[in-house]
Amino acid sequence: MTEARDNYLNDLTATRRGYAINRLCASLTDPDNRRRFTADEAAYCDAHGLSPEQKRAILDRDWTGMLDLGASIFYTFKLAVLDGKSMQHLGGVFTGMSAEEFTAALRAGGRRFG
Amino acid sequence: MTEARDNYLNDLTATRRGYAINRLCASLTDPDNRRRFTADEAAYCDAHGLSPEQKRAILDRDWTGMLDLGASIFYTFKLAVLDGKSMQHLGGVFTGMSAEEFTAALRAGGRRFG
Amino acid sequence: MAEIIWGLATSHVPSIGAAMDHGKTADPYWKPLFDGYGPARAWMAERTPDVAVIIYNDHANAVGLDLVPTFGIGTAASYEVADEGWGRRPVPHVTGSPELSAHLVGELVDAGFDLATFHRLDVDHGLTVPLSVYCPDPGESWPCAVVPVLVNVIQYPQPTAARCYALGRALGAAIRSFPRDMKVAVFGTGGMSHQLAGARAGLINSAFDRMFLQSIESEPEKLAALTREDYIREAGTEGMELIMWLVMRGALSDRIARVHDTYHVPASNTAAALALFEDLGGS
Amino acid sequence: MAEIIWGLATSHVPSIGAAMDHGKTADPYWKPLFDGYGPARAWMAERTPDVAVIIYNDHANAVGLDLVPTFGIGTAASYEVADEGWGRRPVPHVTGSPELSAHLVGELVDAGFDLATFHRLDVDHGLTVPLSVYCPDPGESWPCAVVPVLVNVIQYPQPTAARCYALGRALGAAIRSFPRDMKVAVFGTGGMSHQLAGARAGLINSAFDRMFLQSIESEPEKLAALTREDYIREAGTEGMELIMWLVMRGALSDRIARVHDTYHVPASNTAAALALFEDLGGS
Ligand SMILES: [Fe+3]
Ligand SMILES: [Fe+3]
Repeated sequence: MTEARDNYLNDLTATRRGYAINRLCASLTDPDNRRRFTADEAAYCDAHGLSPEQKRAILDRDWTGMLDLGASIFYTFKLAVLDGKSMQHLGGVFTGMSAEEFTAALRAGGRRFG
Repeated sequence: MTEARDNYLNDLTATRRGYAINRLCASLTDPDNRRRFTADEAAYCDAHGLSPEQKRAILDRDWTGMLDLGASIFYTFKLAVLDGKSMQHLGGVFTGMSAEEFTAALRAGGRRFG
Repeated sequence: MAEIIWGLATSHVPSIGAAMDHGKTADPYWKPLFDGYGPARAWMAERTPDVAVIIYNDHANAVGLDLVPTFGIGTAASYEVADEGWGRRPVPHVTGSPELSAHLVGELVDAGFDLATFHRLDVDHGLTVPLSVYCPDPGESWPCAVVPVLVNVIQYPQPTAARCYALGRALGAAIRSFPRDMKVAVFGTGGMSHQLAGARAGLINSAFDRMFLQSIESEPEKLAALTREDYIREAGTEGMELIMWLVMRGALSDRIARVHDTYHVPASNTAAALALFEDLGGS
Repeated sequence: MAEIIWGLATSHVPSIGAAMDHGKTADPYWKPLFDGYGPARAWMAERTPDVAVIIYNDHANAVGLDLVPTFGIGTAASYEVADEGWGRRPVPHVTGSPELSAHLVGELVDAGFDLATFHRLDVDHGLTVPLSVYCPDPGESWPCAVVPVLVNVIQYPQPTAARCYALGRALGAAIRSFPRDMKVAVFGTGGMSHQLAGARAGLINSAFDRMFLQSIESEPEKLAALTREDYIREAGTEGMELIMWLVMRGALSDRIARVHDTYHVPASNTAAALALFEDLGGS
């Protein structure tokens, strides 16, 4: 899967590129939309105007790929929750660890940089 | 009908009081909503949570009463347009003139104060 | 670096757009107004900008009741023409300049202006009528890209005139610091004196309007010092829109030359004006 | 006149709310964090404000992509609890104070802060978790009314730390000028160091956090001078939320006393802290 950059700055260029994918994830704050998405994910992506790459990233749960396509973690996290995945799971994905390893690193005081 | 105050300042207290009536008028920017409103005005008012006074002002086209209930002219004008009424018609209502008299007053250089 | 080449102040009355859309500009009611636009239009047609930064206000169309920003800026690649309740104006959609928008947001936020950003925005007559005043026959597309800058004038309290002028000063500096060869025009829209609702509906104050038309060139600080109450009393509750001319004026440099102006009463319930300034540079 | 009686800085991590909602506060993972809250909660319970002004950020719930304000303020009589994608938190809805909101908007707009106003706002964990930190068992309703103040921290560029501190100073003055006998508490929420996405996910910088926890009391100007890039580098892309503590600090007077603080790693992916200050008055 895609390798994560150090930081994702959710700037105007990113939010413009990631508009469709963020909008899809935002719609999951509505329980009816959550049911619709689950019933046919691909059709839901098409109805939200996702590009082929964005659609693939959603369907494959390529969490890093979504960020590279301009999505924001605050939006994609709503999709993770729908999948029953935690923020620790995503942290593991971004850093090449399992969710358990990532959780353990946090409990040990967190990851340090610089 | 209701007599107009000199000025209507569309301040936060007014926009909060007039929220439902303004929201109804705002919805008329959608052609489907314009059709729905025209089909059953009273039901449309109820669906938008108007108070009895607000509903009466809408159904009676009490243009000054709407303002007194917190509505803004920019919202209520959308209803006037749906009725085929001009801003000159509304100007006449607020000032106790016919639309023709009001238009003539404007063409004569406008109304003067102070 | 980008360069501001001219600034246009103009009323944005819906019926001015409707007169053009319905071929009524030669009617006796409208002819004096459109004749007044002639010299400015001819001068601008020779000096097409790459981007027009258009300061305007939304009129209960794209900005609702739930969330009303004091200042906003469009950041999209494209803007649709709004349906304001009577169908969309038959004019081209508006092409954005998202790179310039992003640059302006960065500079203005760092300068302490608390802008709201619009990735999606249907532009209403406040923006499209000034485009038509500038360019009556756009054909398939407008001659330039547009960055919309929004000012709340319909919910009280509006930003003060002084704050609008300060925004203009910072906006001008931000435009001039955009690192690309680009010609920019700045539009200030709205006004002149008018009041739509209440017993004072139909108010026209030509003396105030003439003073404003003169002072916007030479004494903008004087206009920036007027209070909200001054504008309401002198220019009417909707004449308040004139604060948007101060954003335009602030963006121009100190050395400007008046190219043309015109003043006409009435356009619907409004005193209508246009004032065009060449920016001679060297802020 | 209204009086600011205390200021609370606190993290607003969703899982802190979830731990309370699901009765897990005595679990080994959570107990140290909640034990740390104890003294502050006891002190605040004796000093119930009439209104809490809560500075927070929305997390892609009430504020979407289309329109992102830099600063906003709730002006409603009531705020619903947001469904953030996993159902609404089982906590009471939030009662507003529209009169105080309208006063603050008037004062702050006149002071040159370009606020967006929210007549409708579903409040997310950024606001409800701090309420739960303050009051773990509200029963049918929260002990005080709330005025939400929103800061954009999730879209770049965020307001600078200096601008947030300036907003806080103006907010404090505006609260104190409200002509009603009213006790007000001010909450600054978010932080401490954390980063959710990217290869630096899981970042914790306890040295920076401890410095910040100390300096927020005695040297807020030093924190206000840090750049956006400083915050990202030291506290992580989401640690940027700490700029909201500066709004709270700015609103307090110069004479404050630290009542209690606590620091704990981790709450989910975050360093969590609380710092409570009594306002001794006389700004
Ligand atoms: Fe207007
Ligand atoms: Fe947060």
